[in-house]
Amino acid sequence: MSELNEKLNEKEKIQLIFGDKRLDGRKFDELRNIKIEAGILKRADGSCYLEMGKNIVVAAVYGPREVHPRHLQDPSKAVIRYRYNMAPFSVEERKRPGPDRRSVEISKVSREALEAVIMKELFPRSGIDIFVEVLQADAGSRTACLNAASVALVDAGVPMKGMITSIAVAKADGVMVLDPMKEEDNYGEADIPFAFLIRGRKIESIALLQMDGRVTKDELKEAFRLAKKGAMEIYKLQKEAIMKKYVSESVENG
Amino acid sequence: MSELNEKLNEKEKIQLIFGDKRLDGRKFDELRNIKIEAGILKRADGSCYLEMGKNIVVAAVYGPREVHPRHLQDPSKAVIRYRYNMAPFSVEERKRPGPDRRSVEISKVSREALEAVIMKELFPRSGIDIFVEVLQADAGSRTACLNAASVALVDAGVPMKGMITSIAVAKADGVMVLDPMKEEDNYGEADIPFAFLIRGRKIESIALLQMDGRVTKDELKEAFRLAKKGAMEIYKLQKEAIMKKYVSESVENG
Amino acid sequence: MSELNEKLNEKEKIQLIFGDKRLDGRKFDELRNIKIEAGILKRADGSCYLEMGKNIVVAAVYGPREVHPRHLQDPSKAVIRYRYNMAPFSVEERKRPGPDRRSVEISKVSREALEAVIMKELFPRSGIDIFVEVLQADAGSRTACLNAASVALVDAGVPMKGMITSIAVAKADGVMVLDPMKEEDNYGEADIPFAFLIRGRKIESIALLQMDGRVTKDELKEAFRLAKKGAMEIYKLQKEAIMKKYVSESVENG
Amino acid sequence: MVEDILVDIKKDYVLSKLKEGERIDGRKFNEFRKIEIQTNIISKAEGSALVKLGNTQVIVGIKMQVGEPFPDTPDKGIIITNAELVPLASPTFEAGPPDEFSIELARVVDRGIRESEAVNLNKLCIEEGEKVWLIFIDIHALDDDGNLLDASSLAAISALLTTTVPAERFEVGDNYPLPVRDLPVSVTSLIVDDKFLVDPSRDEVSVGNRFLTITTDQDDNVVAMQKSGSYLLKEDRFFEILDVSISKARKIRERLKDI
Amino acid sequence: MVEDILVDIKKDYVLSKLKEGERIDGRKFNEFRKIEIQTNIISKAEGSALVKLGNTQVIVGIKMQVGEPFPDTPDKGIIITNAELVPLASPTFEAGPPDEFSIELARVVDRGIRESEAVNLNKLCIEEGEKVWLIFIDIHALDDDGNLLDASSLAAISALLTTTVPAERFEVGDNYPLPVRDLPVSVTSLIVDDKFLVDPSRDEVSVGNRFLTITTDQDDNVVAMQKSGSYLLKEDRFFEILDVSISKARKIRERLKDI
Amino acid sequence: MVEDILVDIKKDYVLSKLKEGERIDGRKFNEFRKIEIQTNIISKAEGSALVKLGNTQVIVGIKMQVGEPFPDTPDKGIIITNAELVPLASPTFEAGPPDEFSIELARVVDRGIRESEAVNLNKLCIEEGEKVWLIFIDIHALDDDGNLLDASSLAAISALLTTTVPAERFEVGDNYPLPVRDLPVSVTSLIVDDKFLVDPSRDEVSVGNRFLTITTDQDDNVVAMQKSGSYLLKEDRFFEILDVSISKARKIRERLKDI
Repeated sequence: MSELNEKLNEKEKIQLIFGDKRLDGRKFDELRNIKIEAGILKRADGSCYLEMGKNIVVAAVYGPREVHPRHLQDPSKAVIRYRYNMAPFSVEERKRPGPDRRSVEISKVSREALEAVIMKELFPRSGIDIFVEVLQADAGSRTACLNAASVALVDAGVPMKGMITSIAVAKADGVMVLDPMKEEDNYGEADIPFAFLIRGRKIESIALLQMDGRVTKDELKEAFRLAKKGAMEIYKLQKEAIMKKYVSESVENG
Repeated sequence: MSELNEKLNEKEKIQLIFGDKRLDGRKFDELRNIKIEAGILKRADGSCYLEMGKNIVVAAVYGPREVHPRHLQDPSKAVIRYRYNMAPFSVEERKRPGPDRRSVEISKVSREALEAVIMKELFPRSGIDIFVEVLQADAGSRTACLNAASVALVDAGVPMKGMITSIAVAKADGVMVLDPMKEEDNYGEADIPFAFLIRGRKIESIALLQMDGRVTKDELKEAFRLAKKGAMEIYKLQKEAIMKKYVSESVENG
Repeated sequence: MSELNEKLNEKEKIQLIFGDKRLDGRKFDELRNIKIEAGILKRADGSCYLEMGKNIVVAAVYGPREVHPRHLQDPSKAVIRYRYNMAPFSVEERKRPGPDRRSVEISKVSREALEAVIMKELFPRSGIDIFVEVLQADAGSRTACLNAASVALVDAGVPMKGMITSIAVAKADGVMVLDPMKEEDNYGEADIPFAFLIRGRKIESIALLQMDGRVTKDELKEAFRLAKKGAMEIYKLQKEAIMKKYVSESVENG
Repeated sequence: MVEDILVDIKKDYVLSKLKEGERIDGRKFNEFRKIEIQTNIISKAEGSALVKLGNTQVIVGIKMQVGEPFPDTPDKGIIITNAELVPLASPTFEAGPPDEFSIELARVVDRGIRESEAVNLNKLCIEEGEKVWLIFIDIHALDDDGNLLDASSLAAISALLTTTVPAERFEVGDNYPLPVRDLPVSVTSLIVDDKFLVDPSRDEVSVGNRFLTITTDQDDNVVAMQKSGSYLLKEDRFFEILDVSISKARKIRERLKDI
Repeated sequence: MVEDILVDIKKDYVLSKLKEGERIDGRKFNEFRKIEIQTNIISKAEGSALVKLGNTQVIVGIKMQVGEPFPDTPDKGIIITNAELVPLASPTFEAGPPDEFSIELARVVDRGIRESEAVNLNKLCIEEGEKVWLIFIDIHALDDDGNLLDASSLAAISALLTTTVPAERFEVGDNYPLPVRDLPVSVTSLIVDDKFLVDPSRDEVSVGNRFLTITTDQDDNVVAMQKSGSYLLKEDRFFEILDVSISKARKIRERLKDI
Repeated sequence: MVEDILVDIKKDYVLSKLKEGERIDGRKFNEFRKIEIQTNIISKAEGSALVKLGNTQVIVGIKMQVGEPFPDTPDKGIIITNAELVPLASPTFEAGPPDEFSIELARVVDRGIRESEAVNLNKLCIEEGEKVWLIFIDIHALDDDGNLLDASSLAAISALLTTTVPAERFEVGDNYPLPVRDLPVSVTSLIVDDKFLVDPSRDEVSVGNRFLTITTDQDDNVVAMQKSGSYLLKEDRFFEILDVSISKARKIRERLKDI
């Protein structure tokens, strides 16, 4: 049932764009409000709380740690796990607990994005587990989760090639818009989630890319432009959150 | 569905107490008929058949025996398992086979009660498995099962600190009554299952205690008084059943 | 639901026998059209495509190969697995993916039939896996699968005591008929699937035998007569398919 | 390891006795263990029976519900048979969803009852196309000392014989006895080399799982058969077993007539 | 291995402090950690609360749906309580279907709310026998630093207190506040030898799982109890814990009145 | 172990050939293996197709049922896509519930069909708000020699093209051909260092799972994309792949027009 619901194609029209503004007053290239806090959980080795618009997510990182059972270990590198999980109360209609097909796919592509940047060869036979709970979802929860996971990884001290920053672009009433909220996701013509590897303040490459909807090549170019702009802004906030945690710890310890 | 059904709060009123008698004619501190027979199964190392009112249960003990897979072994003591299972035909509405949430909880607290008295340190790396099948249920099946399990453990020769004897007390029409049957359980105001460790004909301590309903502290005191009285009576029947099995075996072998 | 459906006893009458002919024009002892092709899959060690009437099945054999996890290995012989699986689109009403009770039972008796003839002592600690997919089912799919599996085993070079050849006999309008199609299976009075070990062009013994319906001893004798006749015809086709594969390979390699 | 050795010793013992033409417990090759049948054990069930075959014990409970008929049999009741081989009954059984053994057991028992048309399903229609009776036959193993299958078949038909249709509880008329019109009886043989033994005990089965079950109705028709276990069976052996199964079933059926 | 040693060291430390009459974090035996309650965190839920007990964090969200009543309570709403001990909250939790710990947790929380009749289920009937409100209480653990149970109970009742019945979304009238008429509070104690400590932290629990939870309503009635863990409890100890539980619950209940 | 070594040898061979600008089977970098499409294989299905990409074989069967629409699209049919990677098709597949690979496969195929609006769901309403057609697209892998995804996409749209709506069987009017109005085609590339190869064979994939799938419709719009595998992709590489994917899809689409 939830599987069926998820496949629902809500293409009934509502107006999404008004002049150069969007339904919620944002400009086409404007992000929703973002709030990031690192190190909010005691048990986890690293953690992060993140709000992006109405999305509320919490990420935790455990590891590098031992992997059980042993036959799951990899003698040449750490095994990365990523679990995207929605709380039953995170969406309008209560969601049954446990993974559905959508969350299995999101967990897979998110894990792959992080696997590409975690220096996993440094931790043979170990496991690095990344758990992200979606407490409230409102379009873009997979990107919010990746951003939180990335901060939690840094908080846990896991060495990475750079920061993973994720953001989606949608096509709404024929216009490409940054960081779509629920209405733009439901009634828009396309949704394109991105994640980038950012290193030395520069977007270096694409770590995650999916798309569904209908766009032209030129629209894809515009999507890349918007996504990269948004990613750089988020990247700054991610760094600030880490810095803030670091400073407060230094003060405490100092 | 069964989960939902089980949560049902059947609080419609029916009269439970008539003067100093109960719906089935019992006095407040009177047990239902109890019948106990030890050693009724061939394959199990110890076993017990027990009727308590309309409850019919069969307990079997296997062990101490090897534990598979190995990683479940405990190098310092035996691992105790307890499985409370209801036959599909044991209740009015056919129950789907397999554990539901209620039976998982009952299995947990029952196992914990027995773990506290089995001398499990004598059997490192081993397992002691206690399986109890409820063939007919009529309020108090968890207590009937524990009483049967306790006899089956003795029958299997598993060393224990003493005997576990279990009995419930209910509040019905404002009165505390011993060993409630179905109507008192459904329409009463509280249900309090107890299990005691009895050693040297003395109740020594509490091995299981749960409660739901609404009672005052004084009512709890009365509940303890009734429960201990009832437990001593059941204890005698448990001992008799074991003795009878032992005598009949001696005769057979002698 | 599928479980319930499967149990359905469609005994409403339709006429199945017209003089000495059957609903589809066949004689009582006549097989449906059979087409067999060996070696049709690249990945599998042995494979077979088989049509029998409207049944379409594909069999694959993997092994002898390593068995994981290790504790499933048998130090004295190969472990045989057999999986009979119906594609969701193989029947009138879409079948939910995954095993139901019927396919578990068919897998068991089919595996046992092959276990009795595979020389499994030659491959200690190994596994031989036989997977059969029913792409279209129309009565007799278990026999079609066994015939295909048998060819796939030869194609994989697995040593056997002989060939397994399988065929069913039904009772329809009081007459015993060979290789029943769907109508005879649904509306007939009995269904008797057989599998034989054939060695040196001779039927040597029974490897699979099941039956449901209602037959007399004399009818069973007639069923054996028909089944053996049918089996010998199928056996020839199985051999031809293997020969054809062998010849075409020799030509390719030669 | 110890267990493996024990099994080997038992096996050798069984085989050496068989060579002398004897079974380890002194029974004849075509002799069942002592059969005990107790009915109406479970008052909350619509019907129930506990069957003992020697030390093997099985209880069957029948529960009935009102449900929808199948589209193509709108005027017939529905039988659903289920077996639980709970770990209480044997150290080799494990908790969890039914495995291939319990599924096969339930299905073979089911076939005997279904194909003999033991229950008159036509009399279990409440409202054509809308409401019929569902009959749940739940097989619950208690002690597996061999041949659970015949014990289960016997317990199932015994329980059905004592079943009352709970029409009053479901407010669809007066209670009435379940209409049972045939008495299918299964006979399971263990095949050992050129011999076969009916009603094998667990110790006898140590020689290997090589079973043939033949279920017959009260007119000696065969209504269900199942060869179970990886072995090869000769045709003439089959017909010998068939004859014995029919005659044993007749005797056991007498016991059912007393219920 | 390293972890086992750490647990042993912690255990020794906890016990040695207890001998001196002290808890490792300086609390009194009957003292809770700092309690923080934030409500209305999740705007998409009908009600929600995040509770912190020291470092332990639990969030509870309430979702409501229209559904069918139980046949024997045709005019009452239905509560369904569920707990997810997600692996984010502790290195010892694993993804997958609820295990015995999360089931016990959910059921004990549920009992407190149900038996105190905190929610007036009579006011949650939409159409007798046809439509009533289903209340899903979903407990989501975030950080397990000990005593998830009391944190969950507190978050559940806090979330219920802020819940709005979403009648408009389901087109069955105007929204209204969920009718809550009692404030059940659970108090969990850890039993250590002849002492007991309320609201045990995770480090304290290293001495062993020996819990007693007592839930009381606003009239000091006991509405739920659960002894959890394999240990033996003396009767007089029980009554000491009962007294402390009642008085602690009274204090905590004050906090709920501010919501 | 032996397998690991084999994979390494293959990998080295593939890489050394690529350095010389060649693929191991002699194909050009933008060349598909031989494509064979057979339709109407399964007469019991509403539509079906077997697609071979070289040695890779996938069969797709379409089944339809009458069901309820989603509340917010009361006048539209519903597509449900499911993939079974049965162990017959590869030694690396295991029996059991769908894993992340089969889920991803089914979802990416589904997206191409859904987002191109290939099936006119508006024409699959039987009774608004009550009854619509459910279309089950079941992907059944037979032989995995690499690039199951493109084979599955192709088999899915081919099967849809030959599907007849079974209105007569469900007694809701006359049968009619499923209204298909677009031909989405997916093109999967394997990324190797600074190169990429379309339609990778299994031996080629030994260099690592680094895929990009781009699905386009008949107007060259992109309707679905999936980067799959843990690797980093450069933006300019992406646009190169996009151009190749569009032009390859156009060619493959010609094949579909013959069905």
